[in-house]
Amino acid sequence: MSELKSESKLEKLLAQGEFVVTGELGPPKSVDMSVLDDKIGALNGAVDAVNITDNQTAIVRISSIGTAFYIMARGLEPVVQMTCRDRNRLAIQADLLGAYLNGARNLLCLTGDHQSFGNHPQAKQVYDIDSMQLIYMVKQMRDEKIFQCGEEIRNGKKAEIHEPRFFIGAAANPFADPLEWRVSRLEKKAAAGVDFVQTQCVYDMDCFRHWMEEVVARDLHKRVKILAGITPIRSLGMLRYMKSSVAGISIPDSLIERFENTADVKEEGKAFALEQIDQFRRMEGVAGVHIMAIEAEKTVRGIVQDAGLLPRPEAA
Amino acid sequence: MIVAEQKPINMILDMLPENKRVLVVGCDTCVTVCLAGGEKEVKVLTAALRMAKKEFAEVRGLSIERQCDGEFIGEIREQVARSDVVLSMACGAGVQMMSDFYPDKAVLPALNTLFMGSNEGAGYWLERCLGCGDCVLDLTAGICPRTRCSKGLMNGPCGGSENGKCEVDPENLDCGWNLIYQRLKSLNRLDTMMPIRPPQDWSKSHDGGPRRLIREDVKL
Amino acid sequence: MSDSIVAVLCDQQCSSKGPLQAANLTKRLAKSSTVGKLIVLDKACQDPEKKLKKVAGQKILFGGCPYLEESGFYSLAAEKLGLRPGEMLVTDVKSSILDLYDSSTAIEDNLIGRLESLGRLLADSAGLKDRPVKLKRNVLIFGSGYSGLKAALELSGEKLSVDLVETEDPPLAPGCLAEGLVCPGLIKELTSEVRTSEHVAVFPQAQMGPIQSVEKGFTVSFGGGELREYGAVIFAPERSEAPADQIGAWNLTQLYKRLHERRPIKGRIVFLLDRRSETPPEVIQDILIAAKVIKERSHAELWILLKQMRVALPGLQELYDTAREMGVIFVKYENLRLQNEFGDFQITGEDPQTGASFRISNPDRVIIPGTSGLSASALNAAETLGLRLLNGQYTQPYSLWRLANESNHPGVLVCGSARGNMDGGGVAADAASVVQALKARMIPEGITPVEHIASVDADKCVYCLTCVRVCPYHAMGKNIEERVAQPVTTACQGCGICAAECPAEAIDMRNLSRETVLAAMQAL
Amino acid sequence: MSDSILIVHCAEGAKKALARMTEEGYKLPPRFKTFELPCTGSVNEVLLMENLSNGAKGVVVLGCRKENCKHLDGNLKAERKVARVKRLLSEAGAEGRFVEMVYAAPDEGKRLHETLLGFARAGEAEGKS
Repeated sequence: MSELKSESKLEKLLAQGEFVVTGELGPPKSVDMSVLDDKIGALNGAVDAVNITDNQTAIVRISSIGTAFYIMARGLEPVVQMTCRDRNRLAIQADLLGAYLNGARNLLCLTGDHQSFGNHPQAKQVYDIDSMQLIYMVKQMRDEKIFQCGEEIRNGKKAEIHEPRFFIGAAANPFADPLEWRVSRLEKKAAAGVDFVQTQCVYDMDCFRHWMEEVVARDLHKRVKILAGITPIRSLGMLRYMKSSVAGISIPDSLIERFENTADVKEEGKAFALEQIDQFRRMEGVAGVHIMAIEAEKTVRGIVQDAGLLPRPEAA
Repeated sequence: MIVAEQKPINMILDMLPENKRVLVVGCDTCVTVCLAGGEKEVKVLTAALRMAKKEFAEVRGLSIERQCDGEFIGEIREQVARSDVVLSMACGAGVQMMSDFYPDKAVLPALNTLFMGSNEGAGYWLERCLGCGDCVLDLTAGICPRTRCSKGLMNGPCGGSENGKCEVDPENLDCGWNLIYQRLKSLNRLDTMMPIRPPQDWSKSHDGGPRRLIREDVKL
Repeated sequence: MSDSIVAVLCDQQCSSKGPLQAANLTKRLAKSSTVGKLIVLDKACQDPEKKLKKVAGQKILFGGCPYLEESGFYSLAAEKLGLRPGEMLVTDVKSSILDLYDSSTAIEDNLIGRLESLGRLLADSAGLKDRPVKLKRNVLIFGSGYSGLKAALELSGEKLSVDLVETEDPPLAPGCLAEGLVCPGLIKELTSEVRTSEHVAVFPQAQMGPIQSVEKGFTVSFGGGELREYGAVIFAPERSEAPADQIGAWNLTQLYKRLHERRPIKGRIVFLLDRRSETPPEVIQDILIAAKVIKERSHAELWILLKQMRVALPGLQELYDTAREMGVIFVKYENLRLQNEFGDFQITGEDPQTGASFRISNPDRVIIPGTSGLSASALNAAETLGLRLLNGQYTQPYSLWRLANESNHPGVLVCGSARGNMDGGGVAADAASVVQALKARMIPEGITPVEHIASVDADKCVYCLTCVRVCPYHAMGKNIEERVAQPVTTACQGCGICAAECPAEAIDMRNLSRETVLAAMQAL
Repeated sequence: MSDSILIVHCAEGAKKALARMTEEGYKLPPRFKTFELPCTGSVNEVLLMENLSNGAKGVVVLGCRKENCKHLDGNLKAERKVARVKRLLSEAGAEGRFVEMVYAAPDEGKRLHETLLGFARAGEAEGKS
């Protein structure tokens, strides 16, 4: 086992060769803690780490870092999501120091949804740096112990260096265009220093398999842990909406047909998720799954249970 | 060229003081070419103000070569002196030059200045340059990622690129990075997309404060 | 020439109004700044030469009834008085002034306003001094089908040199030879004639770029970047028929092919017309000819089902009668239904005139004409050349005011299939009419620019190219050296669209400048 | 502001439609003035606005039937100009003035007459209210 880069439990489990399961938690839009507590209850013990989204789809919510502290206090390991939309390089680095200080160890570097999709479409976007540059910046902070500007991370010339050490994640989308460049984009992220990626939710297994084959052919799975994305299907409307209106998601017609011809869409959705987990476990290069049950965190435990992935392992 | 569009007349009327003498001044350069503030538009706006519900003591119109150059602004000193308000149909640069020159007059903008862009055919203009002060077009097949990508990304397309279009407007907006990718591919230069581009030096853009260009070689 | 305008009005009371109060009008016109003199003529149509001799050489504003214009009176008068275009303006006074208003007291006011208004236009106009431009004496023909070949031969007979361009293979008449639609013997004859003609050069599989209007005709770029100049262009591309919309049905192309190959067509044959849209008369004519051939060759039972039954072409009635005599069954239908149950095919409908319903059981063949239009490659070519398409199909805009073979490039004529669905005879006639139009353009005297030609004020032009983009005739070009827009005077049709769109107000129409027009409108 | 209504018509189909209208005996009140241009495509916003600001009650742009413009689409170009001027007038709050686009074929004398009189009536109603 190679030397660990951080104190992250997620990193340890992956290093141990466990098939990891991560979940996702969208912070609420108010400081009503009961909602948050319900979600925490649903995910606690069902997954190894939980992504906390950062103003997802550009809608204002409790901050990712603030929520991360809250769930850590309740025994969950967070993956802090960090987008480039709302902060410049100063704010991002400052927030990372703060997050690390309070115990966050996993970071997911994202570009972030365009503000026009959210509830403040008039906002000025930042995009001072992009996700690739963010990955590289966090890696530099950890491995070269410097800020983006090149200064060392210490309080004074004679002070000791104390750098934040994050387990660096990113997103990967095998389904967006130009399709044939998507593996190269992952390669670029690997070169920038990413440790793990979570993919866009998979519905088109052929397309995903094709992407994975190319990933394996380039040995990228040895440099980057790949967690395949799953969003359980809860309704036909959701499936159709994603096909027609969400960019970068591929949904084959055969899947829509399958769900059109089923009596209980929710049950079928769970069955499909289980089939997928089964296929991912047998697929070379896939190190785990990332279950994005958006506003349906309750369903996660059942899926993980039925997939035979409970109880979750402990880090050695 | 600088592309601009006219403000709705009711908004122009809101900012004009009543019963004053108004001078509408067009600009014969960029805003003429983008059909927003040339001689023709001066006449249209002048006629509209004369007919407007708000009363003015007088509305006259004229157009000068360039409102971003004092040489030409100075030529209309007399006409400006005979009016109370100057309604400039130039870009923001022209409006400001005009008010610098005539500090005792109210100088008001009749246009919204939009972007630096190209004419893509009759009635269609497209933003093509951000004026970031740090051109990378040599690396991106002559297509500006900062302008043509909705997020101004520097390291390739995000996950919102579908069928060559940007998720921000999948009907009408090309994905800038897809354009770059396709062009680099046809030039057999895809390798230029692989190196990680470092964060941009935004100090060369407006973030470094209002930019000035001083060239010793052409100074008097 | 004196500056003052002479107004001449005809006062023959052909219209219902009373005589013009000439003295009164003259008195009121005396205040006019533009009209210096008023002459009221009795019966202007009868030899005005003598009466107007005194004012010869002055600008004349002439008003009378529409008859004067129709009879060519004005051009005759202008000629006799030695007036060039721009020195005389005519107006249809009788219908547009005297008849337009119901209040007789208002007539005088309106007449004065009208004279004043037109007087201003005339005062500021200039006599045309343009020299006619001689076009280059060579022609480019795109397409080597029947009409292209026919036109090439006719033009070569006029000692005009012709470049014949074909994009497909073989280099001459590929479509005709492939389909065998037009009599192959004739095609062979035409192709061999073209091959031996010293005036026709054939360019096989040529790649062409956009056509550009220039003073002496057009420039066309070819594949290798070569730029050639022509006096005129004929666009005679390939046509194709869409397949019939019913499975198992034939379209006319398929039918002709079988007829041409002399393969038997027997049994119960149904021509089903007006399925999607009204069938044009020439198609009905085609069908009747085909029906006649089928009847002559076999004992077929022929039905022709129509919804519209328009009889418009001369000779169609005759054919129709003949066909009836042959025993072809004509039925006019409504509420048509096609039913196919396990191979049992039924056509049922009602005759709206008699109210009787009819049923055709198990026809051996249904023939449904498909919509006919330019082939995909021909449409592509039209787009490349910069020709405007009508309904995405044909290059000749449907307009009452345009000549039948004009494209939106003045001097680029369209021919044959580019003008729609035509039978063989129609194509031949079309080729001939194109050649006529072209000869008229290339007369030795050359062509004179139209009166209201666009002119660009170089000082005001900002070279934004708006005019170049909006001109429907591609008649506005760039003067690269002077960096201003420059009209191609032989292509400009004087519509004034460029002047209206120019953001710098740099374009004026000759004899119709914007100041004059506004002043004239104010005079009303 | 006078009560005159200026009809700017093209020299092709619209001219013939006007002639047909008078031939058929339909008459216009004297407040209507007509002016001929080669094509309605040569009408622009300046021409419409200056006529209105110089006192005309309304301007009617009278062109050929839509697909029948001699100059391909001059009439459609005019329609877009008319639409813009309508918007400008309403934004400026220029009450009581109007601009309209009318298409007419040479066989539509009666319809044209009704349409034109309609504008005059609408204008009067507005004036009274």
